[in-house]
Amino acid sequence: MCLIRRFEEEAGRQYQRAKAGGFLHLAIGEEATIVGTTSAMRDDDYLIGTYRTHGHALARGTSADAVMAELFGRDTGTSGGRGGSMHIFDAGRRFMGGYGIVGGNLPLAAGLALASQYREEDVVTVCMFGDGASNTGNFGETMNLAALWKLPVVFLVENNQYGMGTALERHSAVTDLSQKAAGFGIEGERIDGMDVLEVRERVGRHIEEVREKGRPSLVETFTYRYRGHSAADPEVYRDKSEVEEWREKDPIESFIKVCTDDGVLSEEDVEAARREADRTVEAAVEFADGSPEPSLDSLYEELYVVSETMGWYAVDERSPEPHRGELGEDAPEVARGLAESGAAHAEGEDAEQQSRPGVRD
Amino acid sequence: MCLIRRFEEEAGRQYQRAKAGGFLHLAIGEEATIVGTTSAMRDDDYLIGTYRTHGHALARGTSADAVMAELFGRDTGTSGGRGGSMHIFDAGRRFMGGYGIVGGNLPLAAGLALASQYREEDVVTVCMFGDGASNTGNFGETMNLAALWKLPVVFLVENNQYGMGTALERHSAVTDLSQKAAGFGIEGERIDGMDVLEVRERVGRHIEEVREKGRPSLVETFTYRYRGHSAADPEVYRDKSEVEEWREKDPIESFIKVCTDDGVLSEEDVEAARREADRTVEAAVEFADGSPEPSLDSLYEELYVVSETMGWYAVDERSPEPHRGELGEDAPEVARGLAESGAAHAEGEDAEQQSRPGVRD
Amino acid sequence: MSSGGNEIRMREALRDAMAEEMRRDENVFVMGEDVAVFQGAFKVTEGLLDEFGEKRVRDTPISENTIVGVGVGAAMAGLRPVVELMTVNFSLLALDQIVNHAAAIPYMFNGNVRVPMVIRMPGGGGHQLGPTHSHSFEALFLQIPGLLVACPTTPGDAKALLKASIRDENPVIFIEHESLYGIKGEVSEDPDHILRFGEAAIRREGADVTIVGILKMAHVAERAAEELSEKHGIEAEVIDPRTLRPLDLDTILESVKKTNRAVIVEEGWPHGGVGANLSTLITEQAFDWLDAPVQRVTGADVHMPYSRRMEQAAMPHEENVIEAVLAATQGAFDG
Amino acid sequence: MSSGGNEIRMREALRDAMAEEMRRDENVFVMGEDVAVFQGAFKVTEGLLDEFGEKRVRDTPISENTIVGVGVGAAMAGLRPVVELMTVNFSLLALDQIVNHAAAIPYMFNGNVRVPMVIRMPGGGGHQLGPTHSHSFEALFLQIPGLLVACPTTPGDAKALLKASIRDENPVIFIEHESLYGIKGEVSEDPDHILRFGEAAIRREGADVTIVGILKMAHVAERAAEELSEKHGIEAEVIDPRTLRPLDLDTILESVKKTNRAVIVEEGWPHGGVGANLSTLITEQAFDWLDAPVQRVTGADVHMPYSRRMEQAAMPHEENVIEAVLAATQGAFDG
Ligand SMILES: Cc1ncc(C[n+]2csc(CCOP(=O)(O)OP(=O)(O)O)c2C)c(N)n1
Ligand SMILES: Cc1ncc(C[n+]2csc(CCOP(=O)(O)OP(=O)(O)O)c2C)c(N)n1
Ligand SMILES: [Mg+2]
Ligand SMILES: [Mg+2]
Repeated sequence: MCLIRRFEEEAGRQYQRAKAGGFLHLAIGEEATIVGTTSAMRDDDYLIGTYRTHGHALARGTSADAVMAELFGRDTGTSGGRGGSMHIFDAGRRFMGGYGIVGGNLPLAAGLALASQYREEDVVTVCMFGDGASNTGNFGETMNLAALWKLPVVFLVENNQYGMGTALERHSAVTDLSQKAAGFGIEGERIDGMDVLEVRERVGRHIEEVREKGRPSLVETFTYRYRGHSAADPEVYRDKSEVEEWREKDPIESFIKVCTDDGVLSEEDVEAARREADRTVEAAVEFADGSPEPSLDSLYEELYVVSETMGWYAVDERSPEPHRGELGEDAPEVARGLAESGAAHAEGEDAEQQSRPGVRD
Repeated sequence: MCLIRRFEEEAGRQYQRAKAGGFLHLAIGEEATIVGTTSAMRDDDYLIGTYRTHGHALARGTSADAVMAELFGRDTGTSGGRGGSMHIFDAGRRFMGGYGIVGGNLPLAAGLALASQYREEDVVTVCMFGDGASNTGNFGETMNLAALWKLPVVFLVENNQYGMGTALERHSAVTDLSQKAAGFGIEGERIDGMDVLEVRERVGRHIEEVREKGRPSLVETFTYRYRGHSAADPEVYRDKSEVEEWREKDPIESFIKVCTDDGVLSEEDVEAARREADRTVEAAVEFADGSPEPSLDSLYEELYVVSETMGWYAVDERSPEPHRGELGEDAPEVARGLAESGAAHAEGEDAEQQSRPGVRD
Repeated sequence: MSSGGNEIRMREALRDAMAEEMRRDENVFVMGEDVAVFQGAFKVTEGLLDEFGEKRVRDTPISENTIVGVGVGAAMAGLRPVVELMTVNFSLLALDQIVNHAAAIPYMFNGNVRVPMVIRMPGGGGHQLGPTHSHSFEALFLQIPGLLVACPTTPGDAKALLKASIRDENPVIFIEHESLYGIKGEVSEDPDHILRFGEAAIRREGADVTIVGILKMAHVAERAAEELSEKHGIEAEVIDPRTLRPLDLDTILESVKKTNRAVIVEEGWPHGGVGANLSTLITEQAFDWLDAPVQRVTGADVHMPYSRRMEQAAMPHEENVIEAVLAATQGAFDG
Repeated sequence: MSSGGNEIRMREALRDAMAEEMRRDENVFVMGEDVAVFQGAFKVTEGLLDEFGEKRVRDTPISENTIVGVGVGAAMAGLRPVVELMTVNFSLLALDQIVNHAAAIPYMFNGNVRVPMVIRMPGGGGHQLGPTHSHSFEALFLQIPGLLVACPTTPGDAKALLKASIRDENPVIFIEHESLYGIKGEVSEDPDHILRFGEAAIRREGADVTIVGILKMAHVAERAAEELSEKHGIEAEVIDPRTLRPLDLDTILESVKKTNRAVIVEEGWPHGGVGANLSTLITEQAFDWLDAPVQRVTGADVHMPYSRRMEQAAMPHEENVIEAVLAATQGAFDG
């Protein structure tokens, strides 16, 4: 949790310094939900999330270096600098990705779970999504299909009480989201998302039940995000005092308190952990900053797999010889040409920079 | 109900005789749900349905002539022969249409209800859809939005226990569909869809409650379709005996029995009603058969409204002078040319005729 | 169509392709609305449930976006789903999963995961199914990077191309035409016979004009070519691209450089259609060879009317192709 | 952009258009995700909630298909909804309601009901939003009969065109560009000043080549034209179509018949794009006037990469336009 918090704070700073671009969605305040959950998962369980998943990847064991490098858009990032903050990915850790389309990850989770069921593996998929996502068409469709097919998924709503600037009671007809399980004949439970031990225990119980009984369940963790929806959110939709109130329940501070009160951890242990987190994050920034940009040749790489069944693909080039339908093997050259001319614009202060503050965050 | 039954039986025959084309979805067996509901509605309430709505239109008062003419693809049809069986429409009777996309009518219903709420009219919208439709993304999205905004809609699931060839328990995680209301904090009720009086009374109660309290409700009528999903369904997915069992509960025969037992109707009254229905349907066939085909000039008509804000639109013509971008006013001539060449194919026995039996019904 | 020995119908060819690949690779499975018990809305999956059981032949609820997404997720985990959307008309409901997930994921995650899945769907007009049920969306799918797009026109190609699609590592949009399910043709018995993506077929040779037709319009083009030969002495070369992404432009260009004239025939809407794309590509790359602008024959720019007569009016026919060819050849040949 | 007196930003112009029409007609209302309390993801609806209240400025759940469908239903009942989809990227989720409902209904019910609604949505790349958030879908929407498609590029046009869209009886897809919200320009104060659909603007006159650019690319085209004039002595005529459906082809053709050369610039994908459509239309109707094939400049055929450098590599720039013009004019002018 310390690491995630420090990582995200630093990511926010790097965003201000324009080292990271695009949208940056921080989960600061929601760490207990993340870590409580992942600590209850097996290594071979699948996790899949949204566009707010730096912490999820870290908690699964993805290196801070690779996540930070992704934010910096570097070749060494989890997605080679192609996905950015919203699209972190680490198949090796069975972190099956962050996704920019709200609700888009739900069917994917059901698909991952179907694969486990199909192969008769006792793997559970944990699918995390927001309160706002529970209103999407995908939610109803996927819950029904998963319940009908008895797929081993824990659907976990990270209810931070806002979908962007729209408060829970302004976007969902029921505000106790665990009640949404009823229409699918499955179990639903709301739990305190600020208490990492509680999350670990209760979500863990769901995971094991799902593993045994082979049918999905719905868990709602009641939590809060301290920062804006993304880095540029002026937060007109909520009172400062509300944020302050929730800050009192800080998941990290309260966990530390429990641990030190119980004598499980000493003040020194805590300090050491914090320092360790600092060092890791510092190193990650250094790593990211020192990492190469994606190769100028790579624009068309990985778009397709070329094989026996599909031997080539057309690469569309700009004028002066537009759309020659180059074969895949010529792609790097084409890409380099484009990239070189585009690179100038990447450095330049052009129109999009101006409009950045107004852009949705 | 007699009229609807007779109408649909005749429509089936006309389909066999290739007077009606495309898909023909009959609601035979489901008449009590239809008539019970419409008889509890006010004239200014909105009704909106699916691709199985001959009966719904008739029950709202649309003439059998216009519905039959639509099936015949004639200019005098409710939709000028453009919509066919799946797309009946009669704004004058506030029958706001049949729709070919499963679940597609749900958001429209919420929109109609929003208009009533917006204008502070105490009009209720009744939205009918199938059990299969309750699994679509639109269902969850629309239920939530309607509940959240307190829209005056009665969502009425015509649960005939099959979505095409897929049985209820094979497509929905809960089979008591009224339970699907729970996730939206609204009321849900299952009622006997074969008993017209029960439907009239219970649905009527929902309509009036929705009218008063201004919030949606979900009603499930448990019913059965005696015919195949559409005219060409071999019905491999259910036993004949199941159909026979449900035929015992025929909504029309049982209603007649109640009425004659109670002495409300005499045998003669019933016979008169049947004859009246026969006559109406016969006349409708005659009317449809005698009605003109859509004008050959009309292909591009009603695609757009031309006005101060949009003065013309391009009409794309086939070769030899392709895509001239004709202005709207030239459309009839272009259309006639196309229509004349197409007309030959309309009569001819071409490839699509061959494949008709295999086509989904 | 050929009239050789082992003739089967298009729907059987497709079914056989799935069955053979399912026997070959146990990761292959089929899912979609009414594909199992009902045996497929167009009976393309007939018999599969019996042979492979409920695990591998799966009826789904009516949830297009989720059906596709479940396929994507399963493919990411190593299975090879063959998803049937009952018709192309309903694919609009699944377009987010198709574009932002199936097509985007391999590239967006830098090749760290693949989405080897097939999305089959029949489309097209001609059966009086009216405005919501008669779409041709080829032009929409060919726009999307990351997808392969197949549109076979004969049983033999359909089988070979579907087998290739199932074995391929990329997400494939496999478009069938409702009017072609009943046609017969020869198919290969070789279980490893496949048709690679990006290989057009020359259906008829000719030196006077190149006609490119897709799906049902490939057949219309062939028939028009026969008539052009008989009645107008014009010998048309007829090309069936068979896949639209990748597109075998070379074969088309070679033909156009010989004939100096081209006509594209499709059933879809004219604006931004397959024809517009192809006309542009041909013009860009063979401008100096063209004796006349490329002609397009398309469906009318309306939502398909139900009335049989108006529907036929809205669809392209042999006459339209012939007219277009005559316009493109304008007096260059005896008529 | 002009530097006249009453200059406001694009986002304000759009807001003013909505506010004025809401004052004029109480049936007009605005709905969408975060349009009310949050004041719009791009602050386009800023202040509307304060002035018009919750009834007419409505935050919705994240339910794209239903949001559009509710608009369609309300429009059928006589209201005039202005629906905001937060970005064009999410419109794929609403495409069924857009195509099979909003666009189809008036025609399919034979004009017995109308769907007077506007669907506003911003799109485009350039802000490092990555693969799922950088789409340009103009080419997709222009295919659909029954829709009007607007793509304004200046505050003045945006205001006048949005007002026309709100008053129009047809369903309108109104595409904005995220990079243009901050640009300033003059707007009319006349509350009844509107811009009709189907009227292109000539942004710059020139006799040597015609450049057509849409949305942000209209501006890129203008800048490229200035450089072409300064450095190459080539005078380009720059045309901004402003609406893609209907499309003012006449103005474009007139220009091409003068310049004999054309270049189309768009941000979207190359296959089946706006440029392919336009290139075909121009070639079909001005074949004999063309001295060279129409050139296209498009975005790269990939899902937009996040890395700033790769994103810029994937997007079209002035240099690409200039190169294309030079290729189209090939030595015809001194360079
Ligand atoms: C389908 C879709 N619609 C809209 C958006 C824009 N958007 C991004 S995040 C967000 C709010 C989501 O809220 P929630 O699900 O509660 O997740 P949280 O951001 O609170 O973690 C919205 C509307 C999107 N990305 N995808
Ligand atoms: C979105 C969509 N998917 C699939 C179909 C094909 N289809 C037509 S009717 C139907 C079954 C619908 O079942 P249900 O909602 O129970 O209605 P019923 O036919 O029983 O009245 C299906 C799958 C469709 N029309 N629309
Ligand atoms: Mg939230
Ligand atoms: Mg049903």
